[in-house]
Amino acid sequence: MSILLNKNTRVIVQGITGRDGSFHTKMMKSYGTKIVGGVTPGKGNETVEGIPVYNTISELKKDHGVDASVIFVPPKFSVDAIWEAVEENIKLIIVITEGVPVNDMLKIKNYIKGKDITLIGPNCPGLITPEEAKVGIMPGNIFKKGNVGVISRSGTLTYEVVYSLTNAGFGQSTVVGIGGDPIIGSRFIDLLKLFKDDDETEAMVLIGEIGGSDEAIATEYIKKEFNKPVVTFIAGKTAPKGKRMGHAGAIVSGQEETAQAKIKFLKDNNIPVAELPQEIPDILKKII
Amino acid sequence: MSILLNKNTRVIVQGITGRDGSFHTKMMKSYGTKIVGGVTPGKGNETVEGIPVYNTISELKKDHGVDASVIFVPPKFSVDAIWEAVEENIKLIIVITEGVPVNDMLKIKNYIKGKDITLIGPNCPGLITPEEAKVGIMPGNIFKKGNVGVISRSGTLTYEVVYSLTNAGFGQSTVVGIGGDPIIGSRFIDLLKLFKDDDETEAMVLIGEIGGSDEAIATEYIKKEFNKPVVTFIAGKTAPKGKRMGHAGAIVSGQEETAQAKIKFLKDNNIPVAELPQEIPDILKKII
Amino acid sequence: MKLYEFQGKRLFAKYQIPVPKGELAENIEQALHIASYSKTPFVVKAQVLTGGRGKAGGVKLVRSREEASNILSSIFGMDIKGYKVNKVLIEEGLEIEREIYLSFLMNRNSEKITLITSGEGGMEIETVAKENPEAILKIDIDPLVGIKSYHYTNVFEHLKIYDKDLKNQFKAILNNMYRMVTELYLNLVEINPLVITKSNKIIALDSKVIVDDNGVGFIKDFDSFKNYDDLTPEEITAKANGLSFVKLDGNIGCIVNGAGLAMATMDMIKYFGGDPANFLDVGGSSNPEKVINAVKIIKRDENVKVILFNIFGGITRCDDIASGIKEALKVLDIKLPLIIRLTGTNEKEGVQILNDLGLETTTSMQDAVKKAVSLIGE
Amino acid sequence: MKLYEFQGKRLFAKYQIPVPKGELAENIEQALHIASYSKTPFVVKAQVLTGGRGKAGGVKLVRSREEASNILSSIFGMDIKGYKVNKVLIEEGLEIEREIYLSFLMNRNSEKITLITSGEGGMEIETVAKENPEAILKIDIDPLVGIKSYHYTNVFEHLKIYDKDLKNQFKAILNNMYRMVTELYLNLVEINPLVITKSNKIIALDSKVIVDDNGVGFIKDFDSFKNYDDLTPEEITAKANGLSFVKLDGNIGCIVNGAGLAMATMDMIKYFGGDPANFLDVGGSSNPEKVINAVKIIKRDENVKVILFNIFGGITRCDDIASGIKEALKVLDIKLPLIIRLTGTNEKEGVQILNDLGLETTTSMQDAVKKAVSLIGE
Repeated sequence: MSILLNKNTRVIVQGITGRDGSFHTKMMKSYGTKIVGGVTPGKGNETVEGIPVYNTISELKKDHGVDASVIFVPPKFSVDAIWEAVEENIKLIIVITEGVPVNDMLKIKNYIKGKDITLIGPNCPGLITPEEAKVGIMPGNIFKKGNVGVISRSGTLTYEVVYSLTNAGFGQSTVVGIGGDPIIGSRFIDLLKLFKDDDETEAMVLIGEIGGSDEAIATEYIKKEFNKPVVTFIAGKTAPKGKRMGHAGAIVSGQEETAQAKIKFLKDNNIPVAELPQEIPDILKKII
Repeated sequence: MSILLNKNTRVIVQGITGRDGSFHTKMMKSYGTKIVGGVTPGKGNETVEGIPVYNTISELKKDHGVDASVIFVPPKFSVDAIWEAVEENIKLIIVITEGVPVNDMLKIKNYIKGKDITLIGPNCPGLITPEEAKVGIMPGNIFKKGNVGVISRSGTLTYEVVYSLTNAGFGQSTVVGIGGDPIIGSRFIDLLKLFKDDDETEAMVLIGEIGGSDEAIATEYIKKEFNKPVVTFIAGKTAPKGKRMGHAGAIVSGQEETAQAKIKFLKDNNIPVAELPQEIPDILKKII
Repeated sequence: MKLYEFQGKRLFAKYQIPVPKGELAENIEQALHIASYSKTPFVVKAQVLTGGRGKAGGVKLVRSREEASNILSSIFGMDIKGYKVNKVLIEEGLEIEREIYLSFLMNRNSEKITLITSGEGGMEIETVAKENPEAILKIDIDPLVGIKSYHYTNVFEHLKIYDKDLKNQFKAILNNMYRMVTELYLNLVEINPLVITKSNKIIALDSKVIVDDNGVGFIKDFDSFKNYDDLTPEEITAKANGLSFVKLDGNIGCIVNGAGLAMATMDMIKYFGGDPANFLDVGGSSNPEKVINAVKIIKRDENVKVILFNIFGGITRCDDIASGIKEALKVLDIKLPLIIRLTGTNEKEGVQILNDLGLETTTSMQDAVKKAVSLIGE
Repeated sequence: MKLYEFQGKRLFAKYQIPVPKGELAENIEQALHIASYSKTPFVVKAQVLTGGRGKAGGVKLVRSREEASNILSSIFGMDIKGYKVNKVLIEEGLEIEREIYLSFLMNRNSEKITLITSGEGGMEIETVAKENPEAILKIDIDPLVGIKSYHYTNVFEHLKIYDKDLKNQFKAILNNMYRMVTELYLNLVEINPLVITKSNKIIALDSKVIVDDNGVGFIKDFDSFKNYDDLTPEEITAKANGLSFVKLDGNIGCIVNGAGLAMATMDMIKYFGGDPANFLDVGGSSNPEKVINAVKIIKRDENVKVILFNIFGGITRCDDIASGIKEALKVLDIKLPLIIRLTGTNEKEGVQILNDLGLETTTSMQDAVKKAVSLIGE
């Protein structure tokens, strides 16, 4: 099992002819991801890494079945790219692009509510089911197949944590970077619901940070309904209030959005919080 | 059982202070419908038939739980009234108003797709679960509790059919007038799905007419999944092409929208079609 | 509400959709005057609310001023499918490179706004759909999403439009047509043909615009456009009086409450061997005036030999209808036999009123219809 | 991007939201000139990108021309929470009947556009939320639905506004603010206070507008509005070079790839008893120029005693970072000790480059952080 992604998932790349799009197409393909096609308006009939390029998803779908799309389109065109994937009813959409206006994400997010579409990102590293497939920009070599699910608002911090996990012998079922923007397609809770039903996942790692209330919402959910051990880490204990820390969503706008408040709420609900990212495997060993 | 409506359903009336709204509030109340409140902006604190009036649903909800809303608001204000009910997350919304722009209905219809909201109408007589409750403008006295479900695109023609049913000893589980507009909240198929799961409903009567493809869609559904006997009637065999026959949606725009084509398609799929409305009970007797 | 070509084009101009230079003439003198200073060749187009005017000779190219008078006299007053020509549009001639079909439609089946386009412009879309369906591209647009760049891309690929300047012109037209549909409550906006001229301009050569009757009242743009030119005088009177009326060829006049029941009544007349003279829905109101107006309209039709009332009282009260009939008998000179079916709300009171006038009634729709048909047979 | 009050009000005027008559002065001479012809009483308002200027004395009523000079000199050059006043807005005085709070916010928790209003205008909304929460009305508006009449009705009932003329003015303001939020990619538009004058006019007395940084580039309106006045010079340099940088008070300079890892690095420094001097994310790119710029910015801070690199190579290649460090050592005069953690993509190549320069590296984040902290301790 795993969630959302495996080696049979048929993936397309929107923005495949761009610098990032073509580079990561190569990386994903060599990792084993089943990339069936790419989309760049006006570049239909070209190929990238041997993969056929189409002008629109609608054209592409005449030749290929599609399960997921990963979007590398620059900010200016990314909004239409997301809408295209949504309107073409692609069930899993991963938006790597940083710089999508919040306004547009708000519309898209409200539109897909209640629809059978999982949107990941924007401004995220993507997701990976180790030794099966990866969709996004994560460095494949640090991941290992196993039974720990990971959800993270960060990129490199995820790698740091996964690296520790792998070194400590904890492989991963699926690792999802949900992105650092204020409005994201899937929040912790949305993916926890999927991991809950995944037989392969025995424990969870959540990597949160300052800003927003997603960690608090997840805490409530874990307390009430999530029946697997969870370890968390919250970045930004030393972040000053009111300053954006890199990620558009990493900004403390109220007391409850600080790392301290989130950590307290987690601990009050008996969810362990690692002091350092590297402590996570140690805690896992104790609670599994 | 029955579908959607029973004597415990808490109903509100939007446009309760208008001529039609207040008259039918009286009629519904005396039939037994549990009307908990009404809404007319600017008339908060008034009462109609002893029922408290509020300026908005949001205010009303502070005092009452709400399961359904029936809308008698004139066309100019009806669109906002429907949106209000939708945004207040009322699970059953019945729009009696005739004259809602198609454009706005298209937006509303797309918005509620995938949401847990049933919209009936606009331009419809409402629905009734006989001897329990009625929401709309149907004359209560002709209905009788029983096991035949009725879905109809028409008003008085429904009364005609129900009258025959009742006289022939066929009571009704729930009768729904879905409205005569081109874009309606619930089509035949949507309600058939509910009647399918209703233990009290043993047979169905569908009253269709010229225009659109709802009867054809229902035919396909019945053939594949609906496991109870169905009798149909299609009005408009003598209607000329391209002319609107009263209802905005009763217009033949293509060969497949004629009564003849619909009747043929039904019969080809072994669904009986009554030649005259009054024949329906006779056919029911044979097939139940 | 259907708009005339020239009305549709005025809206196009307002929405920055290019149209040929042209002027409307509402009589032959005006037309001759416009012709006197128009650059030849120009085109004269009969303005009627029906299709097929080309085949009927309602669209003519005028190559020289000398021809103008003859051609104009032939078109003015022409009858096209029952519509008399009393307006013409005089437009500049264009050098056409390519013809395209383009429309946006409120689609009741998909419940979306559907963009339809085809490279086979100038032909009726139904004909293309039958003969060469793959020439047609249909795109369902969710009104919550709107028209987006990938819709454009799909259109350009389908029509094989690669020129950047053409693409930009086309994008603007798509975008503006979409705005028209949503802002003006249109059921349909169709340009057939949309032409690409030899000088690479995209121009709407024709217009077909149908406004949602429910939206007409909400839009100021239509105040000057309202017309009932596609209705018969009877239908106009009916509309003005809040009645739904459609004329048919038979001889049994029908007055019914409710559109579905009215259709069922017509169908039943036919079933029993008769011929309905009309569809008429008096609606849910109980205003006796409506009955009088309904009778008036039906009486105008000389074919009508009998008037059949089919009333199932619900909101409509039988006694109100009966009072209406009583009034009508007083006010109007009714020589035709009346067959009256009355049942439902206040049935007893209604029947009493009519019996007092010596009129018989029945509670059975079938009996009433049969009786009406049999009266004709006699 | 935060806008100044006067910029927000220019947008208000564009969106037909009434603002007081006023003029901007960018130096004291200009201000005195404007004061010389302005009708008294008028108001002088310091333009700074922070709240609390009222308490700090940055807003003053000028009752007579004679007072103007003194008041203006006191405000120009004033320091408000670290922001120097070099612009003032001079506005007509108004006779105020009532003050209201009104804002629209992109709400990341509800994922809607949230309208917030309160009858307690002029107070900070956070204060009202604490002290008198029932005075606040919050309405979540779905951007797919937009602002509707029932939203207005709820606002009017909450604020007890019953006068028809006031309602109409207020509706227009609500509608126009909502348009602003959606059309201009705003994260927040706040009017506090929105005043009702004694002559029954509704006027926006203040403005607070925050534009989505991701939307700024898409909107022409902001071309003249762009400012970095709320950033330190280091932050401006960082931004211009595609780096995310936030200055802190400590002495360990940090250069990290990735925002989450950068925060975790700061936190770990603190955990082991040290003090981070900054947040700095060099991003995912592998351009050596970025490393040079990062070092430059950190060097400016005289508190910094050691520079800690924490690089987890993914997209970022370790050898590119190493080359960047090599370049920086060449170009810049770096006397500070460098602690370098390198792991991930092209780790070996990166380590080789640095070892060749005589620099040590580690693959452990913890080791690197501990070492940096211990260096400070010495």
